[in-house]
Amino acid sequence: MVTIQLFGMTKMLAGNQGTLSLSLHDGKRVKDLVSVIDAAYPKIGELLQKKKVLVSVNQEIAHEDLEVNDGDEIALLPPFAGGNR
Amino acid sequence: MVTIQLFGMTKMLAGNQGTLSLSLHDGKRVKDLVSVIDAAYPKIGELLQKKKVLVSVNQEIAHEDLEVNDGDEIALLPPFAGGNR
Amino acid sequence: MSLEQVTKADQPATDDEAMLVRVQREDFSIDEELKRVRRRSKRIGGIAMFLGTARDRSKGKDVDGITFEHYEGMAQKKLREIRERAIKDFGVIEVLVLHRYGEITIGENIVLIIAAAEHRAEAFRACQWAIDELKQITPIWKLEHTPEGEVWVEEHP
Amino acid sequence: MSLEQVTKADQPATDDEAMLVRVQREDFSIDEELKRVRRRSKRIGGIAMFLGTARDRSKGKDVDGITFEHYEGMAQKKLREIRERAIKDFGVIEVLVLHRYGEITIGENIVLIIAAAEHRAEAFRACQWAIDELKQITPIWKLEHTPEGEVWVEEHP
Repeated sequence: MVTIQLFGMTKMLAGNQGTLSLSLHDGKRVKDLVSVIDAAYPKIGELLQKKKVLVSVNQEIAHEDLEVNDGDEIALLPPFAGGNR
Repeated sequence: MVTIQLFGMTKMLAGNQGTLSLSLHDGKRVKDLVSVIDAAYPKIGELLQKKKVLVSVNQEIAHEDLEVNDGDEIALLPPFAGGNR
Repeated sequence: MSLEQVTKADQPATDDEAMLVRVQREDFSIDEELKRVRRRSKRIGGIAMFLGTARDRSKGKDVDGITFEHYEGMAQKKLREIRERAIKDFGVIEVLVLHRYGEITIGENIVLIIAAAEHRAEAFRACQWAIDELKQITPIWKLEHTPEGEVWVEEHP
Repeated sequence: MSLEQVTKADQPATDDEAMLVRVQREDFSIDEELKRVRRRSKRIGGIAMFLGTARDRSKGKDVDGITFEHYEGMAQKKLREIRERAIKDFGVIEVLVLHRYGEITIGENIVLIIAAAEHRAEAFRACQWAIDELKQITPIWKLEHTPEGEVWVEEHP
């Protein structure tokens, strides 16, 4: 069971939940996590596939091959928008 | 008779006078003014010749051929140093 | 909370450094933030600053207000990285990076960068790099409130 | 004093504009100066600022203090030209230019430029151009007080 923090539009697309709790059965890599999310929340899955939403593990952007371990801090990051241009 | 405002190092070179009063006999152009200053204050004259000190007439940098008229506001401007670099 | 953070909180001497990178709900005073930076060195001669404020228009639409959401922990980590890299890479004396979250009224402060150096050229370079980098790497999101509804803004599509 | 200036002094409505370009002995608050700029428009989203302060060293020598002398009238005229050209040439919304004269203690404020725009790129460009131009064209002179005596500084030999 992993817990995933959601922000901005991904929170909205998950029905305004701040976190998702998911079970990883078929593999423990970031790409396996993305598959599970895609099945449950296809709109978020599409943004993840397009790399518009990124996965962070322990507060760093994670490669899809990175292995996820118990206790890791995982989040979905929509496009950033700090301040004004 | 023209009055010339002095600033910074030119004021120091004129014995800490804030203004110079000079009579222009041989011509009324900025270059004639420079000749008169050169005769009275050769150190300032040297800086004027080298264009390290500039002459302003009515608050604009003046060409040496500009004619000086009664009532003109004249000043000697050493190198500027606004603020810090 | 890491041991390092606990230690810092216990030592008033390093309090200033922790205050140089913040994500906070409250508004801030530029004079107060400048004081924090300036008391770090008497060698400072040129200070470049960027202040981002809430505009009443964005891409041709009216905006009534903005809400910023941030990823607590990662946002601070990225801002600390920006401060450290700006100091190291641009040869400036001190850098402050401050971003607000929560609801922001039109005209209010959003983000402040202060880059203090001996001379102005490096202060400007560090300041401009820091705000560009902040927008690239900091997990902060912007919800614009418009007459047509609320929109999560994608500045980097 | 010209008729234009008399008229301006009589009209409180334009007081703000006159306050946007000043040469003054007194210190200033950046927050207060920012307020003057910001109340000119709600479209402001990016504000670039430059603050020049008195360093304790200059070209390898210790400095105990600085005295600035200015040419009253011409200095203000040149600063007004800088403000107007910055607004016109860089497409920014508002610019403030402020310079102190008289004795300045180490660490104190000397010069402030604020350039406010919709977006940050033009604010930075206008701010950097304005401070560069100020140093080129404004009749202000700097006397540095050092342990070895007083020196009129030539930044532009």
